[in-house]
Amino acid sequence: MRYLPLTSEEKQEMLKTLGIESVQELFEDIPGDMRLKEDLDLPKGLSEAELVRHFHELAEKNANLTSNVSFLGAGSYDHLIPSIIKHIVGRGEFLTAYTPYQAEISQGVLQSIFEYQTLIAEITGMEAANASMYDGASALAEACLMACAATRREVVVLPRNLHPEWEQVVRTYLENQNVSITYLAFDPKTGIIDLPSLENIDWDEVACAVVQQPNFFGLMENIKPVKKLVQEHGGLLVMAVDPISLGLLKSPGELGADIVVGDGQSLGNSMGFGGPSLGFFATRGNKLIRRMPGRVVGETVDEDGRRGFVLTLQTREQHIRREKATSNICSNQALNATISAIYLSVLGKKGFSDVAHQSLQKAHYLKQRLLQIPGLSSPFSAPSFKEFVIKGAVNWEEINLRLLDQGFLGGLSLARYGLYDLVLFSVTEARTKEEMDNFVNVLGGLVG
Amino acid sequence: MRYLPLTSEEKQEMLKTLGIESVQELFEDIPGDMRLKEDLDLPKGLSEAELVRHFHELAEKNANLTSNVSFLGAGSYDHLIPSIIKHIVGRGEFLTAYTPYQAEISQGVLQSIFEYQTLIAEITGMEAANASMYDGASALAEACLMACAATRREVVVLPRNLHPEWEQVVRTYLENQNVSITYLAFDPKTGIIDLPSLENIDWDEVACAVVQQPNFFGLMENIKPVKKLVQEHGGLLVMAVDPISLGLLKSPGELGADIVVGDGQSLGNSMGFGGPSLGFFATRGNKLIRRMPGRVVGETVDEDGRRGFVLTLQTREQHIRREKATSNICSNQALNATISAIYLSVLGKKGFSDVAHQSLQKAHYLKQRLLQIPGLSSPFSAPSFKEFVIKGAVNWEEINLRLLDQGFLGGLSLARYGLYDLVLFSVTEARTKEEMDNFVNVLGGLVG
Amino acid sequence: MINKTIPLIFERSTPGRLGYQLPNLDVPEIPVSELIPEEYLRVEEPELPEVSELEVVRHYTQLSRINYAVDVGFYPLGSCTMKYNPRVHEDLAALPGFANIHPYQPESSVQGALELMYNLGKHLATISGLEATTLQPAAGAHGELAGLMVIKAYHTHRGDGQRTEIIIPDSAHGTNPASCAMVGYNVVEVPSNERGAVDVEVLKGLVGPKTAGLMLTNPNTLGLFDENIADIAEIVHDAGGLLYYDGANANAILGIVRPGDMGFDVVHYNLHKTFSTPHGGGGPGAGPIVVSEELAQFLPGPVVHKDAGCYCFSMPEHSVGRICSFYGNFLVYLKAYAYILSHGSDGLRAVSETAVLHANYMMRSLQEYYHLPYDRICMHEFVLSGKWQREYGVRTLDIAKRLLDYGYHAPTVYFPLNVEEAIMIEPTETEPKSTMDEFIEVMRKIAKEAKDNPELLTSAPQNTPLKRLDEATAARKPILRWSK
Amino acid sequence: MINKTIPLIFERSTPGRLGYQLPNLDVPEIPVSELIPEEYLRVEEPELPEVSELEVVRHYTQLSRINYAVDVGFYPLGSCTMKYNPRVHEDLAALPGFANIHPYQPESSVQGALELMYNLGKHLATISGLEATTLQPAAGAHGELAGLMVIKAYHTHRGDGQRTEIIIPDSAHGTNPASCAMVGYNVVEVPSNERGAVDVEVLKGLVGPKTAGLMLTNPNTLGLFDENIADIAEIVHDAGGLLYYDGANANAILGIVRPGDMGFDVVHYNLHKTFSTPHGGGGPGAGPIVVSEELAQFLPGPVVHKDAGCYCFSMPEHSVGRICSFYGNFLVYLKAYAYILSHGSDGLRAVSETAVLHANYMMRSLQEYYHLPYDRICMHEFVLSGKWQREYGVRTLDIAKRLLDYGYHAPTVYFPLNVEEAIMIEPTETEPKSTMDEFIEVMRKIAKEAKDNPELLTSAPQNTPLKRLDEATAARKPILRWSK
Ligand SMILES: Cc1ncc(COP(=O)(O)O)c(C=O)c1O
Ligand SMILES: Cc1ncc(COP(=O)(O)O)c(C=O)c1O
Repeated sequence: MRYLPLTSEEKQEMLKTLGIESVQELFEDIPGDMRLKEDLDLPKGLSEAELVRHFHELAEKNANLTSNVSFLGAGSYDHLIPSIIKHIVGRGEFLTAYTPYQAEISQGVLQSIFEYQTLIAEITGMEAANASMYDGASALAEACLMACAATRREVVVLPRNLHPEWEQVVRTYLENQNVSITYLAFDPKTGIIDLPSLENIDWDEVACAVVQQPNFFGLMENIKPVKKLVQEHGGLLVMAVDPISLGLLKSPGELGADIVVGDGQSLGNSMGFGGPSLGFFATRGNKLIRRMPGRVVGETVDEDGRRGFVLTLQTREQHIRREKATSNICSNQALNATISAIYLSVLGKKGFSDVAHQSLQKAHYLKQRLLQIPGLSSPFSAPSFKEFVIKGAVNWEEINLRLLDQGFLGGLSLARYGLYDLVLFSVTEARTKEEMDNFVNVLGGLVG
Repeated sequence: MRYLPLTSEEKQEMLKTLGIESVQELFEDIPGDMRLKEDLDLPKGLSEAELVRHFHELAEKNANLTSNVSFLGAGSYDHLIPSIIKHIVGRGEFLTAYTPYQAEISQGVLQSIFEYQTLIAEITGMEAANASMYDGASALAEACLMACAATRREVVVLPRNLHPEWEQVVRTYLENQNVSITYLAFDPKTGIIDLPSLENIDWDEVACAVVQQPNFFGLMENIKPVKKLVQEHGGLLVMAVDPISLGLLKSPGELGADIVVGDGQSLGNSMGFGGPSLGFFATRGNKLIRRMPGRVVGETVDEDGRRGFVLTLQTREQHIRREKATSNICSNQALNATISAIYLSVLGKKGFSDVAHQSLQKAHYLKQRLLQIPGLSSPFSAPSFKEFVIKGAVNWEEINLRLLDQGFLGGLSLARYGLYDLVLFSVTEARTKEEMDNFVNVLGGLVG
Repeated sequence: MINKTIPLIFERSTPGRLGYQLPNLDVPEIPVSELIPEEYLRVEEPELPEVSELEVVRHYTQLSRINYAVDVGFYPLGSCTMKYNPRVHEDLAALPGFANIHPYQPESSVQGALELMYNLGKHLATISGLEATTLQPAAGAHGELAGLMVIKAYHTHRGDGQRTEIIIPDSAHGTNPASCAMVGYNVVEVPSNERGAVDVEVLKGLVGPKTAGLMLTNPNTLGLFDENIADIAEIVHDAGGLLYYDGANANAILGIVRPGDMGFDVVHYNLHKTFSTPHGGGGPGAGPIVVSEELAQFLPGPVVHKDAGCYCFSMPEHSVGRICSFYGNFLVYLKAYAYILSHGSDGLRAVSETAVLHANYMMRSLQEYYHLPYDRICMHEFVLSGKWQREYGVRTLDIAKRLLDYGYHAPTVYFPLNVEEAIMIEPTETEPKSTMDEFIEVMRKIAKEAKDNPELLTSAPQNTPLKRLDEATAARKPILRWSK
Repeated sequence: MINKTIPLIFERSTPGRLGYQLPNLDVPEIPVSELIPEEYLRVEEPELPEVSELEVVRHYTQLSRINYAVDVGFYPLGSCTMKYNPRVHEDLAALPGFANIHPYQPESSVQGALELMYNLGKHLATISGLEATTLQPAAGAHGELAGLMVIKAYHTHRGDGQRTEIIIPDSAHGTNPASCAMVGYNVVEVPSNERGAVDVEVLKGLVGPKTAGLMLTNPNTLGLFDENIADIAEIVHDAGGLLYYDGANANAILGIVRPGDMGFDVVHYNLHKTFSTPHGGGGPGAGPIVVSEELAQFLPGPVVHKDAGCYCFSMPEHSVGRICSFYGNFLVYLKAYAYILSHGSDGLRAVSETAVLHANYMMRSLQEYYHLPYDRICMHEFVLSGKWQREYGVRTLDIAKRLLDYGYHAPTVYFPLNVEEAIMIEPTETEPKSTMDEFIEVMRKIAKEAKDNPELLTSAPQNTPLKRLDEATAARKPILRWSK
């Protein structure tokens, strides 16, 4: 086996050192009747060439976004990814390193993560960010739990126009800790949070209110009223944001959020059928910072006074605090965080704002073009960013299958969430006018 | 421009330092009437995304060997390439290093090349190898020139069953130095060098005789008679070999060759439409070694007595010797040499011999199967290795176009060399029985 | 180099410098203010660095060159299974058919991905001796969370609502109790006996109507196989609890014994340990869980099933819900699938046999030099104690730091908590004997240095990019970001 | 790390260890002796290392970490144009449609590759102001060889067989005379005048009926533009000779002046310099040549032409022949094509303008510290002399080695030959000003060190993986390979 270096001579030598005859003797602690009598029922081992062939066959059964033009979004986006990223994170020193517990030989990873934390803090306008969470949805769940712990309250307010799957994740986490959820309706005309519904809530019990910006429908929420109510009553404002939108939109920091989370996939990570991505998590104020879940890197000096970085505030973590830790998270998504750090660095101020700007422009171009197709309309009136919902009385799932035959991945049918006539389109800077024009033509033919 | 970091402020600062107003002043030495008055007639610069798209479009106009099953060889082979190779040589330290003139900070490249030289010496059975040449054909040309210089003679003997393009390259090089070429016929029955034709040569004038092993037709030459004649008369035996065959066949060293060259593409380099590959070059004896063209790495020690490596024997080279250098070669194919070193290292003794063995077995399997197709026959009787010639009175170029429609790249039609009914097939360990069986079926249908 | 400190990327910034270029906008541009009301727009620009592509490449290349990794050297980090990460897996994960597919494509357009998930789930079930897999969890701790939720849902579903306790050995990894807290369970600690295993007698006294389950690694964090596992399982099951297997140590038992056969009901695997997906400097990992037939209905979803030759997603009937968006770390567990296929059943068994042989070889080669608290056969790892060295004023941390000077990563130290000055070593099966022998020699040398020249250890490391870092100040006055 | 020497891969070998595995043979196996007579078969097994995949990866990773490169730091290596190598080019070259195509496929099945070659040839012709390109040459020296063959063929074709001399300035790169020798030409050296340019008066006396041509770089190897180029061209042409342009220094003139307009008949470009294909530790490069319409018929081939919308290969009518197998370094010049497309005409001009600005800025910033033999505007590079430092017992080599201590690659030294203690610096356009400023500061510091503490230089480098290496012994008693 190419990954097992042990030769039979070496094996004999080791057995001799141990004074035993066979490796089986090393397993004597395992009760004999438990031990497997026969081989595991698995396929025979493959050579590298056979393995590659098998994976090629599987990969070819998937319609990919290199060959197809996609308008899918809803949490996973095909923004352009600068080529250098994979070359850098493909270096063995990033790819095959462990968590940087031995700081003296792990400055590469530590500094990258410190830079990542700074970048996230900058784009969100917050004071500090952690070293990453699993994904945006679980980061949001952890934010809610943190808000409960910080406020010693047990009610979380979620809007109905939060990404349905994020809502489900939050629910799973909260239910298990007996935190209850109060829902905010959205206004069916505007698509954003229904302001009157804010009145029905007993804010004194609320640990936090969550707002997604832009919301699941791609629409811009009006943050102020929620912020005011929740914070006035001692609760926290948690914002879940599309990081790309922060190249254009007011930062959560400017808006007064207490905790900001989001999914970092669009910051240079490939879609990869949904993972791995990363959740980012930022907050402010010493009190909240010390309650943050997850790993954090801090700056310090070595014995010679040279700047260096270490994992810090570890007393929040499970290694030391065990069941009293702020979270159970241990391995996070460090390599994806590194990817996002590289992404933000290479894009820089201008690139970051360009991506937001072009996504906005192109999304609006497509929206206008689609609305010219008879039978299609815009159900929501609030301003949108790079995603938008279209209404049309057709079976969008069927339409999508027919689009696929022509090399298009259409928008996400919201039928799966009970919103039958609606479809959610996403447009990034990666789409060209030509692709959109062709798409409109083809879709027009199918819908008409 | 993303590759040009200069900002306009910095430009101004620099201009100020120089005491000039505009960059144009720096070009005043160039006569004004020569200077371009308008922009070069080139397309507008592309962003990374546009560039990638353009290249994808071009790439898709090529039928590649990932999607098609190929039986082409004749100097470029699709042997399996272990995945690790590209990951290693993709590291910036190998990819973006210059020639290792500053040895103290270039030990990585120097040691890799030293190992490469050793590996080539080992497989060829020679004493020393250089750090690589452009390709096998030019290495052979240089070997002939070196033989002329070493023997002070001006006749080179080439066999007619040498790869026709290698023969052309050698001819180009030799003609320019007024070295004359004498050709050895091959026996039309066996396909190998015609022994009686050896008698017609005035060996006392011959600087070297070249033998390709296996020859262009994939056949095993009988080296002894040539070796005896050329060396007895003070000439040198030059062998051009397929390195993969050396996992099975007697090494040129064992056979008594003076200089060995070959193309190293099959040692882990992708085909890449023919390049870059590398030429390897090995020889023996102090006298010949000091006449070798090209760079060489040697072992030495540093001031603390630690082992290290340096470019050595540089007095042979053009930096120092200028027109008296053994060759004009300067940049070589260092990264390809590194690739080949990794290939030979990871394959090791067993892998190297397995590749040769499986190629042999599979080639003979296909040959037997093809010979069962009515109308096809074997024109040559000498034993073959991984390539073989088939005879069949059809238009092989047309057949190949039809094979391509079914996903096959058929053998090389030798019509281009005036051998009309012949086609040269190559089979490596990468081919599967299933692929070959399918190919035989399809070809049988086309030929029948 | 004379100056080894690498500036922060922000410190390399120059106003106006560009690192990336978008294509020109090819649609008619509309003034932003017509699309988005002014009050929504950002005023304060974020302080992103302005650097050229070269500067970015060089920055990260330089950073990487002061970082250790498996590709650089030996990593005897107990509990972490830092084995070789086959490079070909990176190629496979980068195929557009995997890397560039969207989670919401029509199922018919991602049958290859679903087939892979289905097969991997089956293989993990085979390896664990259990029934049903979910690939959702993103890491081991996430798997624990998922598994404990499943256990909770099981009890709740049976109307057995008063079970609020999970029993955990004192040697357990910190994530075990932390995960319990995350699902609202109370932790009851069971001590280890003199053989380093669960004290069965004490356990008997701890179980009862409040027992929701027991979490165990076996081999445990001492690298020892708990021989009483059958009794333990019986005790817990008889009390109405379930058994959770923390698979972080599964590298010892592949193809040798299955958690299901030991009596476990739920298992998580750390694919980034046992199944060799690279650690990436701290993640991403993947921590799928496999459960018994009875528990399958509670799994977090979606999971993949096969239906008339087609693969499709579904939510288990009484699923605890989603625990992350989409389908977990697909491009990570894809590599574990490749790993399983490359090895096959023979290969996986050889992995564990070799890992265990290596660990015992190393343990025996070191036990004269370092205190061995549990002198018995170990599994894939073993725990030494630095307590002999303490008499020279040397702590385990110093031994660890001295190893850095010799070009090795340090072992896991001060874990498990029930061994003083713990040094936990896991050689893994992918290290050649020569590397292990060199490491053994250095460890012996360090033991001698501790005696003869303890300064060498207490002042270590000296040959690393930086010397010992001041962690106390970092935590007291946290600087968690660069500021202009 | 305490021990920095990395063993040879052979020294890591253990009998029986495997690093790669083929699929099992799936055809019926025939005894080898039935296929190949015994006497052809190898007896002595080559001493290939027997190592695992991990050992190979770690070996080369470790080696790479003791190697300098553009990705690691600044490379002010005059004449070598060590600019940034865009990483995306590696992706493009790795596309199966390029990396995995066979040179003998039917032309109809490689139209994309041929189109690329055709376009690149056209673009290079545009840039050079000449007519026809061949992409065959594998490097600059190979281009010289090809170009000189073309010149020779031209004269021969005209029946002008007595032209046996090529005139070359004393400042020329060593490959120029060496290439002349390779095509049987005699070299006649023309000296440089006090401005570092060709001494026109001397040249007039050198040309004659034996003159086949003149080889020149312009800007020359001193980084100076030869203002008399029009006169030079006229003199050579009038004498019946042709002008060869060594394009190694073309980074100064892209989009500013074209060799064809200067009067050159043949040009080679070092794509691995000017057009940014990576150097790979010494190659592969690519050295295409471009020639005037009249010379096109003599080009080495095959070349690509376009015929009714299709691209196909052909041999120029009176081609000198092939100079390498297949079509040259396809995957290398492909990157140059990408480079040209990324930059466009504006971008290329900006490349040269910036390169020249950078060089002048650096030259002026250093001229008070190091002797500047030719005090005039330079182009993309400039040559200093270490002669001021000699009075402190310091040689240029010591300055170079001291730079290594500071984490920089050294400039080109002792070239060109007509400047004593030459230090040739080329900053390139891709370096940020901050890097140049840091380098300038270090160069100044070293000048001071040379005076105050020459030992620091003569004993340098001290902070590199190895100290100065004994080159003399290496050459006297060459050890060119490991032996068992
Ligand atoms: C025994 C044990 N359990 C659980 C974990 C947690 O796994 P993860 O870091 O993947 O969340 C670890 C990781 O170190 C471990 O060693
Ligand atoms: C001026 C000059 N001419 C020619 C060459 C030779 O080019 P190559 O190394 O590509 O053969 C060089 C390379 O250093 C050079 O600087």
